[in-house]
Amino acid sequence: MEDQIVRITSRLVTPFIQVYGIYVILHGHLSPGGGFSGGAIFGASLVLVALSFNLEVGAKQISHTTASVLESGGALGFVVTGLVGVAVGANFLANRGAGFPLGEAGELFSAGAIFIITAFLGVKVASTIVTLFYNIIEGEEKSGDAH
Amino acid sequence: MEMLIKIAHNYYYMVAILLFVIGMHTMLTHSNLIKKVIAMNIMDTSVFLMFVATGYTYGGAAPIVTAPANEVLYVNPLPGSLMLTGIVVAVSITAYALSLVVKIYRYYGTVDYDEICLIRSRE
Amino acid sequence: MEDILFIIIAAIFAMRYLLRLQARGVFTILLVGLIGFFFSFTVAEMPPFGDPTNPVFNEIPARYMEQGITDTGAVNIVSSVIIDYRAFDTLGEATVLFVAIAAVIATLKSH
Amino acid sequence: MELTNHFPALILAILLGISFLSPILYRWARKASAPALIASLFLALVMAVYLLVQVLQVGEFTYYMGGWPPPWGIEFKVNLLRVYMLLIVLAVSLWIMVYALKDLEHELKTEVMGWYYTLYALVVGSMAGMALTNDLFNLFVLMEICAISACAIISIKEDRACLEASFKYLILSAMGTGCFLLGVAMIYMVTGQMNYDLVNAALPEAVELYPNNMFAAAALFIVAFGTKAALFPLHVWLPDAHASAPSPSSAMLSGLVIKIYAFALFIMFYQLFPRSLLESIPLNEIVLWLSSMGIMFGSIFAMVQVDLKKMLAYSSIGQIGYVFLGIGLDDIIAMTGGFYHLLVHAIMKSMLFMCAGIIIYTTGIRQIKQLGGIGQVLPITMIAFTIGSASMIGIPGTGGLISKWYLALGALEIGRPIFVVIILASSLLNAVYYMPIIVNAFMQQEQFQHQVKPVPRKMLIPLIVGMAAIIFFGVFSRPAIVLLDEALALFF
Repeated sequence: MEDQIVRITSRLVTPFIQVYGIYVILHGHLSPGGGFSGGAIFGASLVLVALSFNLEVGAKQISHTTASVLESGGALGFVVTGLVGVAVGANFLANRGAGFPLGEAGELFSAGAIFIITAFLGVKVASTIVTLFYNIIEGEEKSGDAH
Repeated sequence: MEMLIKIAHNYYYMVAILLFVIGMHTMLTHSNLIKKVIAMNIMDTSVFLMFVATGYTYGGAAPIVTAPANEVLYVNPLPGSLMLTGIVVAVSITAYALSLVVKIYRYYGTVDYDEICLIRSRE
Repeated sequence: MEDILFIIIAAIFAMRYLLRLQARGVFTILLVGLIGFFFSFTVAEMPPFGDPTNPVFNEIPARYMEQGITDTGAVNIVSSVIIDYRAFDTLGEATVLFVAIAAVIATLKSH
Repeated sequence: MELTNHFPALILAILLGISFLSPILYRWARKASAPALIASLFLALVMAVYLLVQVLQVGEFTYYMGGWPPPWGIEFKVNLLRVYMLLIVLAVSLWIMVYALKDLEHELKTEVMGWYYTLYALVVGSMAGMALTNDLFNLFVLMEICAISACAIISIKEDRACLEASFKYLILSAMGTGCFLLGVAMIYMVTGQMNYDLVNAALPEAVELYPNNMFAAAALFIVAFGTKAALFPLHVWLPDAHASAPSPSSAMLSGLVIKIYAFALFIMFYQLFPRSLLESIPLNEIVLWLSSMGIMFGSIFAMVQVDLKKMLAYSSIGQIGYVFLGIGLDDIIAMTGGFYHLLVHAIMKSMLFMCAGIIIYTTGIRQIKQLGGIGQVLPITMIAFTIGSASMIGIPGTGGLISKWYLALGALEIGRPIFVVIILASSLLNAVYYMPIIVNAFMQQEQFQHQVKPVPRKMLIPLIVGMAAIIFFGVFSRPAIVLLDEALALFF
């Protein structure tokens, strides 16, 4: 299905959705939202491209290798941020105890580990949404051939 | 009658229970696999509703601190945070279940459990 | 008196519905209805909805709201709960997402 | 603080870390991924052994995730019983993984192997977490990780029976976790706590005020853990799932995954719920009778099976019944027996599934009828099968006898000899379906007709270790029994 209106609209809207997603991720400790919601918004923008154009165009946005590295990297980043606490003598996943600078409450760069972990989660969730979408679609296409 | 008034007061919990029961009924009676996945989601959602409802207070504000806690009444942030986790878990299970359904459809050409049993028994 | 009337009316409606069903359907309806019936007693007894004196409003939300900012530095207390106070749950949550991907890819690639 | 204080968290961090790493490793350093998994399982096992030593020295201790004490944060608790469970999980999973290296080569496609390692590490990691965690909601999260990854290690095999089996398993276990979460909501609503100990402290008052909530929560917990651990009427998913899975996954699922839920139910009954609640509603009576029925029916169903792995799967339903019997009998001796059975069954059932895996690997046979005379061509495998079956039946010198002995003693002590009869009868039934296989395998005169591939040595070494372990736990049962006595005394 090819529809000019859908294509142009989605091309117009996509950057705004992505900026909004990044905004939600970065402001996770200040306003409603956070890594999960922001990542889902960002991932949805990439899914939108694939839906309004076709799968090949969508798949060019993010390769399988990149997606898989981002997923593992996001999750590993979380664990490593937790291990910083162990390294400096506080508990696993500690924030203030591990000496992360908390900053001024209400500022963008504040809340120490929360900010870092939210960013990691955002990356991970966005790539998860995209990967899940493409894998299930591809799986379905493969089954279409078999039938 | 007293009991009904109490139930009416706790209508959030009652709706959660109703949803749970509806989900369970759908799960047990429908043989369509996708409907089973939907039923599972309904059940999960009902539990989330119940959990989030426990944290609400009448007139409570969202838990984003703008004023000292003794001046403003906030809702309980804990159930909401926990259910955030729960929702993500439900999404993951749904994704996996749907991928299984995709593959089951590939092998049998149907997503109806009764028909699948029929096909298997014929072989 | 009203109780009995209510139950009779409910029973009549239930019967009308049940008569249109197969035996297996009747059984599930009965089972599920029974579960719902017992749960409704539970609901009647639960702490009243929206009351700030409920048991859930104990020292946990109090500390989150009062000391959340000094403890974690985040204004959004939900964020500070999920990523600081109960960060391990969120690590589990991230892991669940990872499992979902691993499971989906493993299933789709192997078949 | 020293590094050793962080071991409870580090075990989890290592297992989760290796699971996140293994897809990347498999993509760019294929040779290193399996050794890395084995090394991290071994490292986790070493840490668990250290935890045992520490617990024996200082008694139970806790670990606060993120440094926040219980009402606000998540607490990990380390006591003897939990360490016992943790050791079983880590040791048995390491042992199965060594076997799996060779077996998986013919059961899985090469491109999904890396994902298998990921999922395997996650099953182990979530079970280790469930053994240690002291927080209701954390338990829920770990249960979900375990549920999805346990389904995925079934459906990863290229076989349509696996898909259906894992779909059924997934839906039922999602229903189970849904019930669990509803139960948690009901408990949280009336106590306002998530930590086991704090819930336990708040419950007696809550039971007075809101008795129905507590009954509902208890019933939901039985349904939830019963579904997950295949307690009798809720076992319907188990035979398909365990029989169709790749053999290492079957060993894992039958050996460990259903046990950890039985353990979780035990923790719910004896650590979370106050004793007064158990006395006012006969929760353990329900578990007791369901498990007895499971013991009998599991064995009866196993007798009529023609497929070897399916027979072993039905036998698991019977055997998990013993563990639940120990939990339900509410007597320290019976519970010792139940938990000892948990250990012994983890070893023997994993080993039997390994034997079945070797038989399938070398000959491709799954039917019990065709196994006549196989003892001449696969001697070590069939000797291992014999020892495993002997332990299932409860022949002296094997671990299975000890656990049944303690269960029977416990049943006699609280004056319920009926359960001794059930244990004896089920042992007889076990003999009825295990003996013919062994007799056929060794005594048959005619030559074994099918083609036989040579057995790789990598598959035989784990079998020999397993045989040694079963004999060891049958002969030197004293240390483990003493440990369990001490561990369970904390709960009475």
